[in-house]
Amino acid sequence: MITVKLLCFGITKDIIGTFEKSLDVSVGCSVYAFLTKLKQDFPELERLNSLRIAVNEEYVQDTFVLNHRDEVVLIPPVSGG
Amino acid sequence: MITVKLLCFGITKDIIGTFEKSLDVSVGCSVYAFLTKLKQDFPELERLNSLRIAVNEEYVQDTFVLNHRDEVVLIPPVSGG
Amino acid sequence: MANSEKNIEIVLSKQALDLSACQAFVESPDCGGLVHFVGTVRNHTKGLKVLSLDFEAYEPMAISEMRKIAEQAVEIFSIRKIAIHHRVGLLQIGEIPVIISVSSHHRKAAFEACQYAIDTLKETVPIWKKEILENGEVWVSATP
Amino acid sequence: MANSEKNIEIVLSKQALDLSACQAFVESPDCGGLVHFVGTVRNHTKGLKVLSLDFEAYEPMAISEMRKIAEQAVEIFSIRKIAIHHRVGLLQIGEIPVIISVSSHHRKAAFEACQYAIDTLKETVPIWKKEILENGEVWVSATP
Repeated sequence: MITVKLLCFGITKDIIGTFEKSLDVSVGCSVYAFLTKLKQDFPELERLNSLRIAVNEEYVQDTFVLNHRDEVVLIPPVSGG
Repeated sequence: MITVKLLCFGITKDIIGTFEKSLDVSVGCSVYAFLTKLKQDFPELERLNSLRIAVNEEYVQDTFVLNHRDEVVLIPPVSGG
Repeated sequence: MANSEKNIEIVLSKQALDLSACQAFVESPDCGGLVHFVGTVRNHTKGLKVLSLDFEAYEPMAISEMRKIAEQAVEIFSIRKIAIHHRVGLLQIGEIPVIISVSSHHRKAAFEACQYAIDTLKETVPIWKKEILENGEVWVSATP
Repeated sequence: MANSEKNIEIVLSKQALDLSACQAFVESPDCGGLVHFVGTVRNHTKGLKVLSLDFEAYEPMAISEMRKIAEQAVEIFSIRKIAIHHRVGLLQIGEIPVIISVSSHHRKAAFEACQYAIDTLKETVPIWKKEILENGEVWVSATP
């Protein structure tokens, strides 16, 4: 297992119930697999208009593979400006 | 004959040699006839990229007929902004 | 020289133009987007060094033509407010000859209206600028 | 939090944004046209009265995404300078969440680059706003 840091912004902080948490995931876990598991645990995430993932301050694709100590960030629909 | 007031802005003031002058023109004189005469007297006006006429603070067409005491303004290419 | 209505402000002035004043005029609690165009005096033209610019206006008609542009912009783009401020007299490099400010519910309309207004101003408003160069003076755009 | 290069200035700040500072950054003696987009907090949304807006950012990434937009705008539109300033924290009606300022040799490019920057910012920069309404709070655009 590896450990990643999950950060939750905007509405995802309300859904997950915390801003930051540490999560253990399998070695080789993709962003897709990570999100699938997270949506099982927090079905309200399915209601969002979109949900992107950033790892270490960059947007990543579903196929991106997580590494130990990655900072994984939930990006619900942005609304700056 | 009627009398009109001619105002010359921008480069036309340099060409005509004065900012304001009083001119006598025939009754029924069109802007076209007025300009034709003016260009005969001041051939340098032909060098301008454009020359529009305003009468009493409004652009007018060549067919516009001048009236006594009209304020006739030479509008060479504008360059505001 | 100033003239204002509820949603239009036209100024032709010998004094320095004020972006904050334009911002204050157009901002409105029911608008989300403001766009300003600010002209500045460039230090060169066609490879020649410009020292200063002298702006001359046929003042009453310049004001009425600026007002027409503002009214058309409100009509065409359904914007909320528009300010058009133009300077006359001698300006140094970096000084501001024109500010056009627009507020709108939708920002796209604000951008379009602001661009329409400056494009049209440069075609129809009777204002002329003379470039003061190192070796003489030139009325801009007057001759080929 | 500020970060600047020769032709790009990115600011994410808890303090009130300053249009004059943006104007001062982008103005340049070789440019004739400056365009500013200024966002303001609207007093209504979908028929509901808005009391205030709370802006939250994933700060390091918000800054890097704003910088990417600025770099792309310089690249695509060949503009001279661009400033992107965004506010975070609680804002009242009429306050300014964002200013984007662009200078360019040609004004058309300045308009296009400014519109590109605000359109893209609203799609990619990780900043979220919560509307504080009379009867509750809503994360904007989060859910249908």
